[in-house]
Amino acid sequence: MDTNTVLDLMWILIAGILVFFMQAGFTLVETGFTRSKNTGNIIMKNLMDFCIGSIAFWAIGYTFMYGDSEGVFGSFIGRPSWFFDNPAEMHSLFFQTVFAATAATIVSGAIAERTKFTTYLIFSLLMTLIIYPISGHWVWQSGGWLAKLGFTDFAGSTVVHSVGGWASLVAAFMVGPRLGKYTDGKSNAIPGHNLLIGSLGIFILWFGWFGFNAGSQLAISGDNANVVAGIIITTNLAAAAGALSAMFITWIIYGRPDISMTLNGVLAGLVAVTAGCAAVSPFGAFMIGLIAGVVVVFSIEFVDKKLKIDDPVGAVSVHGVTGALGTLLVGVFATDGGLLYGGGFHKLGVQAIGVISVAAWAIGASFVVLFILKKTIGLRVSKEEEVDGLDIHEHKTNVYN
Amino acid sequence: MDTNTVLDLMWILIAGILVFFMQAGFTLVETGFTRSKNTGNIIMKNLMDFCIGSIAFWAIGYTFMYGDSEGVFGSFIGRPSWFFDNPAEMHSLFFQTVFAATAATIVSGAIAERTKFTTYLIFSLLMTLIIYPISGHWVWQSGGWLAKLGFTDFAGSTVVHSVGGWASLVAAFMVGPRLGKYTDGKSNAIPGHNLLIGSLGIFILWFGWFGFNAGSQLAISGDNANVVAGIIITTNLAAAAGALSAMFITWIIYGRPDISMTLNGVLAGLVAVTAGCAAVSPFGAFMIGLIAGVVVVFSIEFVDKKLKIDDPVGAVSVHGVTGALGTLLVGVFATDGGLLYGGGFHKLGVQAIGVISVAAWAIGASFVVLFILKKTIGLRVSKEEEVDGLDIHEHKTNVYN
Amino acid sequence: MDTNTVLDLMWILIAGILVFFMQAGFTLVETGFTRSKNTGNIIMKNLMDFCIGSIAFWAIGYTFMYGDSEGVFGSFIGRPSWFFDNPAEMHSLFFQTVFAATAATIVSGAIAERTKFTTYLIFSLLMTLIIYPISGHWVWQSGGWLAKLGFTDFAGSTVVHSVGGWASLVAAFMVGPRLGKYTDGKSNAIPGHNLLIGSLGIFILWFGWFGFNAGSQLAISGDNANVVAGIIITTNLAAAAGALSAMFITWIIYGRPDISMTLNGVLAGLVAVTAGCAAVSPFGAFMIGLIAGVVVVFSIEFVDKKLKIDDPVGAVSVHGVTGALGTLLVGVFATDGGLLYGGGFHKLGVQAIGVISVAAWAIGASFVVLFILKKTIGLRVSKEEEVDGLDIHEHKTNVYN
Amino acid sequence: MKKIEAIIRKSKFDEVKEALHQIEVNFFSYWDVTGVGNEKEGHVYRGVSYSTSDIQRRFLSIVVSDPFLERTVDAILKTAFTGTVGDGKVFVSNVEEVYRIRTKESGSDALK
Amino acid sequence: MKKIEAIIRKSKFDEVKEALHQIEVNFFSYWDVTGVGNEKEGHVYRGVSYSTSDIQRRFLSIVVSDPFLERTVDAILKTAFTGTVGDGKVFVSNVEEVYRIRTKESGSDALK
Amino acid sequence: MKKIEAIIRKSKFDEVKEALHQIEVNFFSYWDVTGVGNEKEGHVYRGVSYSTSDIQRRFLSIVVSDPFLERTVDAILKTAFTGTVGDGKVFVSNVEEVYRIRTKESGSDALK
Ligand SMILES: Nc1ncnc2c1ncn2[C@@H]1O[C@H](COP(=O)(O)OP(=O)(O)O)[C@@H](O)[C@H]1O
Ligand SMILES: Nc1ncnc2c1ncn2[C@@H]1O[C@H](COP(=O)(O)OP(=O)(O)O)[C@@H](O)[C@H]1O
Ligand SMILES: Nc1ncnc2c1ncn2[C@@H]1O[C@H](COP(=O)(O)OP(=O)(O)O)[C@@H](O)[C@H]1O
Repeated sequence: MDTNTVLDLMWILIAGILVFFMQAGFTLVETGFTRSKNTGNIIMKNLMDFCIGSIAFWAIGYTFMYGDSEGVFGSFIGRPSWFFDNPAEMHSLFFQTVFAATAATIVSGAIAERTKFTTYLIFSLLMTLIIYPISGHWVWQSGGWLAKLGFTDFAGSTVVHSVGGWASLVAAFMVGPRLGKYTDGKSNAIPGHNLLIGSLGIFILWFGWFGFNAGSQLAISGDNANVVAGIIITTNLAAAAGALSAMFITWIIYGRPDISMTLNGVLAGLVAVTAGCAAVSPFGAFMIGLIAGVVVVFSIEFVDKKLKIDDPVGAVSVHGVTGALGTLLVGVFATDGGLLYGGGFHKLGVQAIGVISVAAWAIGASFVVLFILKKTIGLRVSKEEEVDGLDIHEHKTNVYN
Repeated sequence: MDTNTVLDLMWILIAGILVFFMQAGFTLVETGFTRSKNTGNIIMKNLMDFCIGSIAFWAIGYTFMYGDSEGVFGSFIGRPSWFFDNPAEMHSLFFQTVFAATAATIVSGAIAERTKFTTYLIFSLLMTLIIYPISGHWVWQSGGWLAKLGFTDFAGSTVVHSVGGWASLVAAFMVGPRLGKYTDGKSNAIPGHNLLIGSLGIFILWFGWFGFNAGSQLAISGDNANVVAGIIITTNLAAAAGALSAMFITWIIYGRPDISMTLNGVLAGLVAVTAGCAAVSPFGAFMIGLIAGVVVVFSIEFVDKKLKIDDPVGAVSVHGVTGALGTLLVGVFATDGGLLYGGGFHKLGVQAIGVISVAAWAIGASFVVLFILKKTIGLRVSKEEEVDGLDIHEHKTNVYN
Repeated sequence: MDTNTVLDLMWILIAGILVFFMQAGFTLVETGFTRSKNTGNIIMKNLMDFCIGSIAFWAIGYTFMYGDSEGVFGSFIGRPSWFFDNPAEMHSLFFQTVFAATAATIVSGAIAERTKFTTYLIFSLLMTLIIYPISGHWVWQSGGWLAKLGFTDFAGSTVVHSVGGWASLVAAFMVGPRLGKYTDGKSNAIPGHNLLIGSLGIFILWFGWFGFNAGSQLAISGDNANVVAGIIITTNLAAAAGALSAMFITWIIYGRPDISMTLNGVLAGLVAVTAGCAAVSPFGAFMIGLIAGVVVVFSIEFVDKKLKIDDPVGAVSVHGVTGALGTLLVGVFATDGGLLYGGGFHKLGVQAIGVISVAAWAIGASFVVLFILKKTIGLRVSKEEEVDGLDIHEHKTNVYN
Repeated sequence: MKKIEAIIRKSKFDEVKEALHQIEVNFFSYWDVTGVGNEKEGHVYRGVSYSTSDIQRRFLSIVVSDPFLERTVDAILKTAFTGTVGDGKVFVSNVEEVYRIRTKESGSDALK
Repeated sequence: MKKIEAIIRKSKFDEVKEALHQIEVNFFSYWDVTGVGNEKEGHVYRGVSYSTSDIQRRFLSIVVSDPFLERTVDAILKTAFTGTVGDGKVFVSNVEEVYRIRTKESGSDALK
Repeated sequence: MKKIEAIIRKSKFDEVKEALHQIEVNFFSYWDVTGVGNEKEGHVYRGVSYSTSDIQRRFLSIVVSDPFLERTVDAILKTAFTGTVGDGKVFVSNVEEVYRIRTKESGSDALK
């Protein structure tokens, strides 16, 4: 293998390892933002969705996504084959596996503290086996119909985060709010039990995101190196700007800089810049982050107070809304073809088509899966289990002793 | 230095840094699985075994292990030299140092909550100075007798983990169970104080393990790159499979998916695949993980209930038993020479010889060291110290305030 | 781009990502070493100084530091330009950004639990915008006056840590001690609320420090590779030695191995070796670590009991004192030109000039900024806020529920 | 004046609190305790299944003036009830004096 | 012998403790409770502003022999005071017997 | 009915619990408190050595019917004992009424 290929492969592996670590970040954010009586359940969900996802994606999901685009269906789904083991593409399998697991694990947070463990495992399996690979195929396999249309989603604002976010929306809606979350039509606060653990999770996610975005270049040799470095800067600036604007907006509207919203602001910046991290300038990234940080705050309020959908960690807003937003903003800020750079509305239009069609798929497919699960094994734990906490009922254990 | 050498060296350094981080993982698992009154002591043990180990291994341990195999003793021990400072091998010294520290730190968990701090420091020093380097020399120095026999332990299921695990067995046995662990011959549960911290530790270990296994290729240039990528996949699949099978087996036998056992299942998969990560196919790794996840559950029960050896974190089972198991399974699943791949029993036989002789060494040497320590400064804190917690007595501090 | 350049750039990026993660480490150390009622405030400070710093350094700080050294002022400050976006230097911007943020975040710990949030944000902004870049320019831009003098500060014992440490000294002095810290002229202990989180922070810092020091070579291609490997060894040995000597010294003077001091010993070793990590032998690094571990213990006591400056995390001693010490010890242990290697006092003299002039700048500039802040918006929260905790007043939230 | 100490299931706390507010008992203090009693809770930890009677409970301490006693006890008895073993207990004892720190009021005035 | 139970602001604890030591009441136990009362504390969490009357307080339990009662109550009333809603309460009740475990002393001897 | 409040060393809790079970006192509640008393505990934190009398203790609250009083107190006094300063105290006071929430039983029936 020549040196350049080795360099690229090594970069992909390192980036993939960083992305793997994001699982720890998601686990900490989710446990930190919820109550201690459900912590063990959340650990298990986040651990097992990665384990099941790793196996399922290797078993067949990877080829649903990246298998050849053949014949009539080729634009919509890859040609599957079992137990992928092409020794020359193991790095790619790894990198894509950790991405698939990210999409799956997002949902966990939105339905935390009330969902049956078995139900979650099955849903998570289907996410990595079917839901995620199919829309992923549309965008990231060169024969996918959105790819052919010229849709840009560099590292997955839409492919990964929005899919997770919209599935979260459907799931949180169908599972229903936690007991006590809405009384007399009013939304109540159910504070998380450990914001320090939550913020460690945010730092870990930020750390891993450098792999997520910069690894998505899938190369570092030759002139890719400067692109990769540029991605790291855009990623970092967007995250910083997202935190900044989320903090200031909460400072203005609640009179105090809000901690958990600021932490969500970091994620909003990261999710939003993911689509365009290689296509925008540092300044563009900064603006995308600023916008995302503001939008996420209002979106969280909107989902919570207007839609009355109970999303303990803000997954719908952080991943769905800012994922979509970030994808659209590529059409505005892309230095090549963006609205502000004289590219007109064409790119923006294509981006909108991509955002909408992927959302439709994620919402539709999740709905079908969850509807069937609801009618069969049920989505929700009993009232008693929910009140006492899932740990003691589903796992017969306390996390803290 | 030519580019390929730079690539290899860079990969080794990055992998070594990841392995270093596993120290944090071990610390968190061990503190999480034990009681809060001993947390400070456990922090100090895990920190200091790394510090002492780093210095001791550099001072002389490294050359006991990798020094030339000369003369009569050459098959058994390397030619020592003080304060290794060959500028061309610093990367190797680093990578081997973090491995040595891993072997040492494993023991800490097995004897947690009751062992004298000074005793532990001395034992840990001797682990990295003598016990680990000698059996390591047998396998990993090309002149070692097991290496010459054709024994395969790619990244150290036996050399690192089993050695730690068997030393743990001896140590836990000699130190005796924690007060209250066995009453009327019955094993009681002593729940850990923070499973969330424990599971963060597991994620960190998994993260670091990519460096542990894939770094052990000691190269990434040329065709090594695909091998490295393959190792990352086998490592990941085995960990996922280990968690899955441990979860399902506990679900069956206890009626509930058990959190701490599932976490141990991850480690079991990782430890087991360490020996063969470069020799087995993804499917082989998946099977090794599945088997390890089941075995570790029964092994933990066996050690706890039948042997009545008190091992708070399951170090004996996780590192010793699955380390041995994984090494043997290389003889079954190795695509080149494994039983299932038509290689017959020869490889399995060699593997068994290696497993047994290293176990004998680790058990014997640890016993001698601990026996002397027992007769001199003693192994165990006083009853009062144990009941009150080691933190307040050994360190005059509370960890949580 | 040729392969060697790609290698170097990749190494810088990976190292920078590791350094980024140190922010999480600083956050955990600082929260762990303080009381739970202020945890949220500390999270926000550590998060926001990185966010503000990233933006400010990109906006103009980077060019104050690395802009051309032109004309009369060229030795003292770089030629500024707005919103740095040279695509060929994004890796450098990133690496320098995370360094700048480190210098800023150090101060946070020294003034924890009593400082106004807004005041901190402004101070932190000015740190990354002006204070840090200017002295950085002196040393690390080849046209800077200290660079021209031959001053050696390889990875920033002085440029980063001392600057942070001296600014901490001024800030902690001007803000004044926490309520209850000194009664009747006696220093009281105010124990941190979670030493486990603090020690996780230490492990993360150590992990990130490999990037900090070894990344500062700014290259890995060709013969740089061995230098980088050597740096990793010196860094690791110094940290280990620092922990060891801090532990033993506390064991001697307090009768017990002290946990929080040992953790500080790790940092002391790391900070001290930062200046000379590429210039000293492994043995030299070991000695530097040993010395730093002892000095930091006495320095913390001195600052606390004699100067009566309240520094909850020991930032002044860990970063300021051992940063200066480590920089001076380069003049002693540098294998090329150090006192012990026959180089005479010349190098030591130059090092002293550098240490003193940078300290003077950091102290003077911080004083002016803080003095103005004191006279305008004030430095300190009200007594009531401090007693109740900053979280409930400044952020209307509890971190733990 | 009487002190009512109630040891209840944590999961019933919100209902009890609501009921107390309804009868205008807006002052009380509570904390979490471990209760030992008839109820057993099954646990599994690392292969050891065990059942413990050490169960997390919430302890309410409410000091009321005499006329409030009955309705307060009734409210608790009614809302903390599930009917399965482990619902908890209510204890009533006498309090000789009460002071409100802010106003220095004492006696039942301090409880208004 | 009397039992004094005081529910005070956490931020006032150090002063109260100091005052108790001054009058030579060197024995007591304390723990943290959540208090429900008149005081409200504003919180914001993820966009929901709410004010709660569940506020962290410190609970002191002090058993004293009768002659110590008055000065102890006075000390608390004086030092736990801020004058704003939420300063807390002091309850006095009767204790029939006291034992010191170490010496088996009982009655007011056990309180010396 | 009497309420027995015992403040004991945490390290003695298991023995006390065992002793209570032996005399068939299977109902009580406990929680952790900080005790201030004669005992001092040495600490070192970041170079400041200090000794504090704020020591972690366990607080047991046991309501028993009158005939059980003596043996319960005895059991505690015996098993919580080490003989060194800091063993703790036992307080006995009167309880006027007891209810079991599950059955609405009251009086000593509720304590069976
Ligand atoms: N005599 C007692 N003294 C103190 N606490 C008690 C007493 N009896 C019961 N409790 C508390 O009440 C809880 C519930 O009592 P339990 O016996 O389990 O159920 P039930 O009252 O329905 O029979 C116990 O866990 C314990 O906390
Ligand atoms: N009747 C009561 N029983 C138990 N605790 C009480 C009672 N009244 C007040 N408290 C405690 O005292 C605290 C302060 O009381 P609050 O009504 O807020 O202020 P104030 O006493 O100044 O009117 C409450 O939070 C609660 O913990
Ligand atoms: N009068 C009291 N009121 C409440 N708690 C007390 C009282 N006296 C002692 N205690 C509790 O008992 C514990 C032990 O008492 P201490 O004086 O240290 O030892 P001893 O009882 O052996 O003299 C204290 O830490 C405190 O928690």
